[in-house]
Amino acid sequence: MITAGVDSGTKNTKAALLEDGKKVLATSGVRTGFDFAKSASEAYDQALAHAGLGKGEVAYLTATGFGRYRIPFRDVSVTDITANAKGARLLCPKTTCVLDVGAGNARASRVDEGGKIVNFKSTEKCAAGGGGFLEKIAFYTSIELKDLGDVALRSANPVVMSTVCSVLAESEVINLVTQEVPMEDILMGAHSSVAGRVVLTLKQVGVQPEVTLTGGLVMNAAFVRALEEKLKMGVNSSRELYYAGALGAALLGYRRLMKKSSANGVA
Amino acid sequence: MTGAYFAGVDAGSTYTKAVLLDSDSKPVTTAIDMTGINIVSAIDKVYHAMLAKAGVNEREVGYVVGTGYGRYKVTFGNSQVTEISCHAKGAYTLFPKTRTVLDMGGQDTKAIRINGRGEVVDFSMNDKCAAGTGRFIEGSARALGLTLAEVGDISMRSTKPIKISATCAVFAEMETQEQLAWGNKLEDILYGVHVSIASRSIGLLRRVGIEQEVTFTGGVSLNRGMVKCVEEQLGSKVNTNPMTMFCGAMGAAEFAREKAMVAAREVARP
Amino acid sequence: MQGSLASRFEEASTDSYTTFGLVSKWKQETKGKAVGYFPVYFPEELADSMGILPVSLQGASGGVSLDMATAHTQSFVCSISRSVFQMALQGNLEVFDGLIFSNICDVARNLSGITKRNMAKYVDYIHFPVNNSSSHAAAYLRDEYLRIGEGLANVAGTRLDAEKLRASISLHNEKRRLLRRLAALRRERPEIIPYAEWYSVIRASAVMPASEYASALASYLDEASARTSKSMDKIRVAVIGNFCEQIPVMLMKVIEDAGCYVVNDEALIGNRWLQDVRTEGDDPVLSLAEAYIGNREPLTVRFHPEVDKQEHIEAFVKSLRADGVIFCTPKFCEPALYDYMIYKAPLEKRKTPYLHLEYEESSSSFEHVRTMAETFAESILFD
Amino acid sequence: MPQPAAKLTFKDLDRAKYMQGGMIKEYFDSLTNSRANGTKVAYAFVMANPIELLKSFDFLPLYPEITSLNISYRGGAPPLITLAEEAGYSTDACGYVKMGVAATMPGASTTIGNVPGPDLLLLSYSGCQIYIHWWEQFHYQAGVPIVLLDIPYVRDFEGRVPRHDIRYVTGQLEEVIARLEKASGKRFDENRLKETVRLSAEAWDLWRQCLEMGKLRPTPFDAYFESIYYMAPITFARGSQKCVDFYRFLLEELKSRAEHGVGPTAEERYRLVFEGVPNYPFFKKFWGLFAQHNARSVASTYPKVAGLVDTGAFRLNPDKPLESLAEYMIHAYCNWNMPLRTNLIEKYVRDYKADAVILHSIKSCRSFSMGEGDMREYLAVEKGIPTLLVESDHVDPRYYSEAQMKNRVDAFFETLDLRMGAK
Ligand SMILES: Nc1ncnc2c1ncn2[C@@H]1O[C@H](COP(=O)(O)OP(=O)(O)O)[C@@H](O)[C@H]1O
Ligand SMILES: Nc1ncnc2c1ncn2[C@@H]1O[C@H](COP(=O)(O)OP(=O)(O)O)[C@@H](O)[C@H]1O
Ligand code: SF4
Ligand code: SF4
Ligand code: SF4
Repeated sequence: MITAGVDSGTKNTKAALLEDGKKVLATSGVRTGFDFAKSASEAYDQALAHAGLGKGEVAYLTATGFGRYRIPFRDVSVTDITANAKGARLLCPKTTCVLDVGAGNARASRVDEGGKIVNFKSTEKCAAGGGGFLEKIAFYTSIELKDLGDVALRSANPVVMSTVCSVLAESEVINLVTQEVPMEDILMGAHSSVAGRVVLTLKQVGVQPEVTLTGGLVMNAAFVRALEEKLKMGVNSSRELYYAGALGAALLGYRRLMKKSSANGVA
Repeated sequence: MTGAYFAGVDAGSTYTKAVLLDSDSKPVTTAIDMTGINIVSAIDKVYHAMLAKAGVNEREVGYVVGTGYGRYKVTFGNSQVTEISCHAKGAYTLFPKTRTVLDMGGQDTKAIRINGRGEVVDFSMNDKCAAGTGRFIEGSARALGLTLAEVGDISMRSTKPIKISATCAVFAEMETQEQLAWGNKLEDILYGVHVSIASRSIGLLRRVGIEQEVTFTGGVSLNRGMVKCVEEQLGSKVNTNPMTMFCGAMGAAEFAREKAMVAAREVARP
Repeated sequence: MQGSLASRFEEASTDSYTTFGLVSKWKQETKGKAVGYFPVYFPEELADSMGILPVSLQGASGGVSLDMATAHTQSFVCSISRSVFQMALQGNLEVFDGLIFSNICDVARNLSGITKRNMAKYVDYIHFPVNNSSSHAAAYLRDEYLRIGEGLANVAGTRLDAEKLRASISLHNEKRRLLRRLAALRRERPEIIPYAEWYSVIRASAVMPASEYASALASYLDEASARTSKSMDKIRVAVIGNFCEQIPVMLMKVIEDAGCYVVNDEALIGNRWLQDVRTEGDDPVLSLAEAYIGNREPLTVRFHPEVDKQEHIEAFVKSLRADGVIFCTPKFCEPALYDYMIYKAPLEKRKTPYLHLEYEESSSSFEHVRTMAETFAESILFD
Repeated sequence: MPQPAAKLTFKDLDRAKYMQGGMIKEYFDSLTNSRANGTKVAYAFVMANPIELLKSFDFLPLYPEITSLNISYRGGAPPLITLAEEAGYSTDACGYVKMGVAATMPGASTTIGNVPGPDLLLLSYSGCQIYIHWWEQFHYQAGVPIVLLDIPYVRDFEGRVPRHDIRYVTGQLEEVIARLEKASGKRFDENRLKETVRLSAEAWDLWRQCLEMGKLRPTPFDAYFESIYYMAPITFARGSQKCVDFYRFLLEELKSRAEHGVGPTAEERYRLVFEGVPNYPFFKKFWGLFAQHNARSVASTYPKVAGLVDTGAFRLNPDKPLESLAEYMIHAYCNWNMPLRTNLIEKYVRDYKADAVILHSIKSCRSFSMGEGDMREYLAVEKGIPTLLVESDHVDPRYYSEAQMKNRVDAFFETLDLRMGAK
């Protein structure tokens, strides 16, 4: 049985197709525009095309993410925290802590052996810690987003950035550039500062290995390194985990269908 | 005295602005560019672009005053003055009846009260938080894919503003998206954004005490929607014109002119 | 007819955001006086017995712009203190003949002084004892009540009268009894009253004249008990932390829609947390003071040296049969933030799920909290 | 008349600062050794604590506020704040509380050595409500008993204190004595208390005389930045001969400074009154922003948190130790309502002939800061006194931005210059 998950984020919309709650058939991502529904169906169509499947072959579609209520073709919706936790466990079964870091903010959750969320927390509203800040820095420094992390990784003496406010952090970055601090040190400092906020949130829910990172920042090696240094432990961060939310949604859909059919007596 | 011209350079968090005055305090020309990551080169570029536009040689400039966040980066400047004094001076030069100045820039909002000679009597700024500044509008504009010039005008079409409580620039994008997702009209959301920011800056103005006339300066004074909101909440007109964005640089240039005069008098004295 | 009573409470409740039209109407009709008091507690009987209507100032719920308050207060203080101050400055509180503050937190303490400085009106402040185990506390509070009583008597142009006070105490005992009935109904059958409606019923208790409120509440309880709504598969939660600044009504809806029955919260807790006050004895002011001192219900802003807050929270959750606790703390409210630390420890030990949300009375953006609340419900309902 | 041998400089006349440094070090050492030598440690607050009572039962008082202050002065605050925030304390909570609870958490390392845990928590609830919440944190963390003294707020706008307040506090002091007897296993010795109170009274009087040296023009010392050092002994060591000796020395030193015309800045261009808790992580830099303009503080409210010594509001009296202590505790600076505090500042401007007022508002402390905006409004707008309000924090470096602060201070002096020139 094939189920689908669509994760409608503020920046990117991701879709995934899953077979029998186990096998990943396809994933895809597009930029979220103004029309959540349109971006969602684009991402979904792309995933279907990758897998060479038609809409009719998908038994159930679960929506998640910021725009979950704006996807008219969903069967059900769940929150991105639940979906990411499920997705992380699907890809890394020993996961205890899940960190989902997207563009806007970061969410940390801790799950028990059964995969049930026992505690979760999101970064505080004031002091946003997320990928959006890094995007802005990329914009300012005219470095491509995908190269940002690599430049930062060359740093030997990352600067310490103390501001809580990301608006003012931007001007701190500008100040540092003016003081001719090497670009890589500034960038690594910026990555560390986001990682610091994320780790703070994770510590509030309680850190236990294994920690799995999901969301857009798995694409950023410098962020992963900053995170590992701050946590003093390794973090699962394979690229597939970018789609954890969509995959988790698909998995939850699968479970729900199974429950329904067993309730109906159909095995 | 070497030069017949006087320059002010305002290196702000968002834009770097420069103004050239002649010896009668008349603006000769202005120049502006994004400050961006390299403030020193932005300053250099803007200053030289201005001179080129005016066809004035660097040696003809008698005195340069730097202001704004990057005032110490105006390496060729003769002295620095904070942008509070400069905005006051600039507003007074542009509108001599000014007694209260509201300056809204990229990450700072300032309220300044001045006396009949254009001197600062009292001032107040937003606290160490960029909530409620021009950056919020930039964020909303970005979320909506609009230019800065458009947002204000669109907001003016609103008949029924949506209440926006957050004025934190970091959450501007998210809140704007959220309101859109709930099917609210673009102009109503934008108007709500303007209302909420205007009310914060009126609070700052009240701190220093509002005396007529009020002059609105800084980049946000170009935003007609914001001008309207401020006027509505104040219950009176405010002065703005295309030069008010350059007010800080204008004030700096005026300071440059005055300082050069004083220096010249001292030299002239045997 | 269902709902007409509810809408009466809703009207009284929303009227107390910014307009206070019902207060002026009452003053006109009775030629009485009115005082406004800042949360969380005020000995209403004292005012009531002198023909003064005591009204709780619960903030403007986002109904005013804060421009004047911004001129006098920094941005890192809570919204209720700023909106009440704004209302004082811009004239919404003109209908009151006096304002009374008390020692619930540093913000409220200093607010009393700056309000006084900006307002030509009777402004006073009650220091409620926190050393409730001291043998001197009751006598102290009695004297403090007498001092306030004098101020109120000046406002009303009358004198404190023991007989009238006793009568008012009886009336308020009745009101408290009804409020306890409401709480029991909420605990047993949360499905029959929407959260926001329940809230407005409670908020009205701090605005409407006591006798009018008591009779309205009695009828409401009969009407609501007769309702037959289907109980849904939702989790039962207690909301903690909103004892002073009020949760936006929209946020209540978000929490409820996310799959939670809120079976108890702390909104206006100071107005409903007292047990009955003795009516016998010859010093009713002392009785009033003793009821306060003797009360052992914990309240974040009412320290009691002999009450164990951690034991309390466990017993509280159990008595409510709550599946979890949602801490809803006002932004910048330090008392709530510290109690959160005290309360969460035993919850963690007992594996009682909890969630922490922050709000401001003027919040207009709820997507973030919706996701949190939904996840919370999902994490309890599903595995 | 003998001539001074050589011209004394500021450096020669800056000894008191080092003396108090030595006293602090000695005090911290005694705390570190308290466990080993079996001394009982009572946690107490700076504002309005009856240290004299504790001393007469041989309790060693520990002030977490002073511990936090010292740690942040040395730049050690961030790791402790992070530790507390990781445990769940909010960024909006008072930094002192966060540092205080974190300093006793496992895994904490502080820059001032080991901080012993409390045997007793003396809660003088005066001036700051957070005191209650803070002690509750310790109480639930470690199960230590709280001994409470509930001090009513000075709520009358003329500053009058009702009789029942004094009765209530004095009555509680008697109850506290009984509890301290139990906790220490020692009997109360009234004569000892009287002697301690006498020594305190003497130190208070000398300290008042020091503070009033600010009335001289030029002032021989900076009544805000230097007072931070000078106020330490009166806070933690009063009731001892050493403390009396320190203030006697300080008074002499300040007098010689006046005589030799030396002070903390090259000259005295501006006379300022300061209000608010200083910014400890950037203390010297912050001071520099003013010193660079040759501005000196002539009077300030912060050094009065240990006691409003120069207002006549209290006077310790060995013959009436409990009652006079009660009055002392009621008149804590933050226990005064805002109009009283504002009037005091205005009076300082008059009495000390100051040019301007600086309000340093800190985010952590609503007790101090809530209402400073209104103070500014009153002083600047209603009274026309040049007043600058700046915001940062006393321990959390995240709330201090150098560029922004400098901008505001520089601009303020630019305008002050114009106004003073116009005069
Ligand atoms: N190729 C990439 N390289 C580096 N960083 C990336 C890349 N793609 C996305 N990101 C980071 O991920 C963030 C977006 O994450 P995502 O999870 O898609 O956001 P959301 O779910 O909130 O829409 C961006 O802000 C950016 O920092
Ligand atoms: N053409 C425009 N129309 C409307 N608003 C503008 C325009 N240009 C700039 N702004 C506003 O001005 C702000 C920048 O103002 P500015 O005074 O230059 O700031 P700073 O001095 O901090 O660099 C921007 O955040 C934006 O909101
Ligand atoms: S602007 Fe910065 S400091 Fe202010 S609320 Fe937003 S993130 Fe926080
Ligand atoms: S909301 Fe909290 S901080 Fe604000 S007045 Fe109430 S108790 Fe005090
Ligand atoms: S709130 Fe202020 S007075 Fe209270 S502990 Fe914190 S810093 Fe001290």
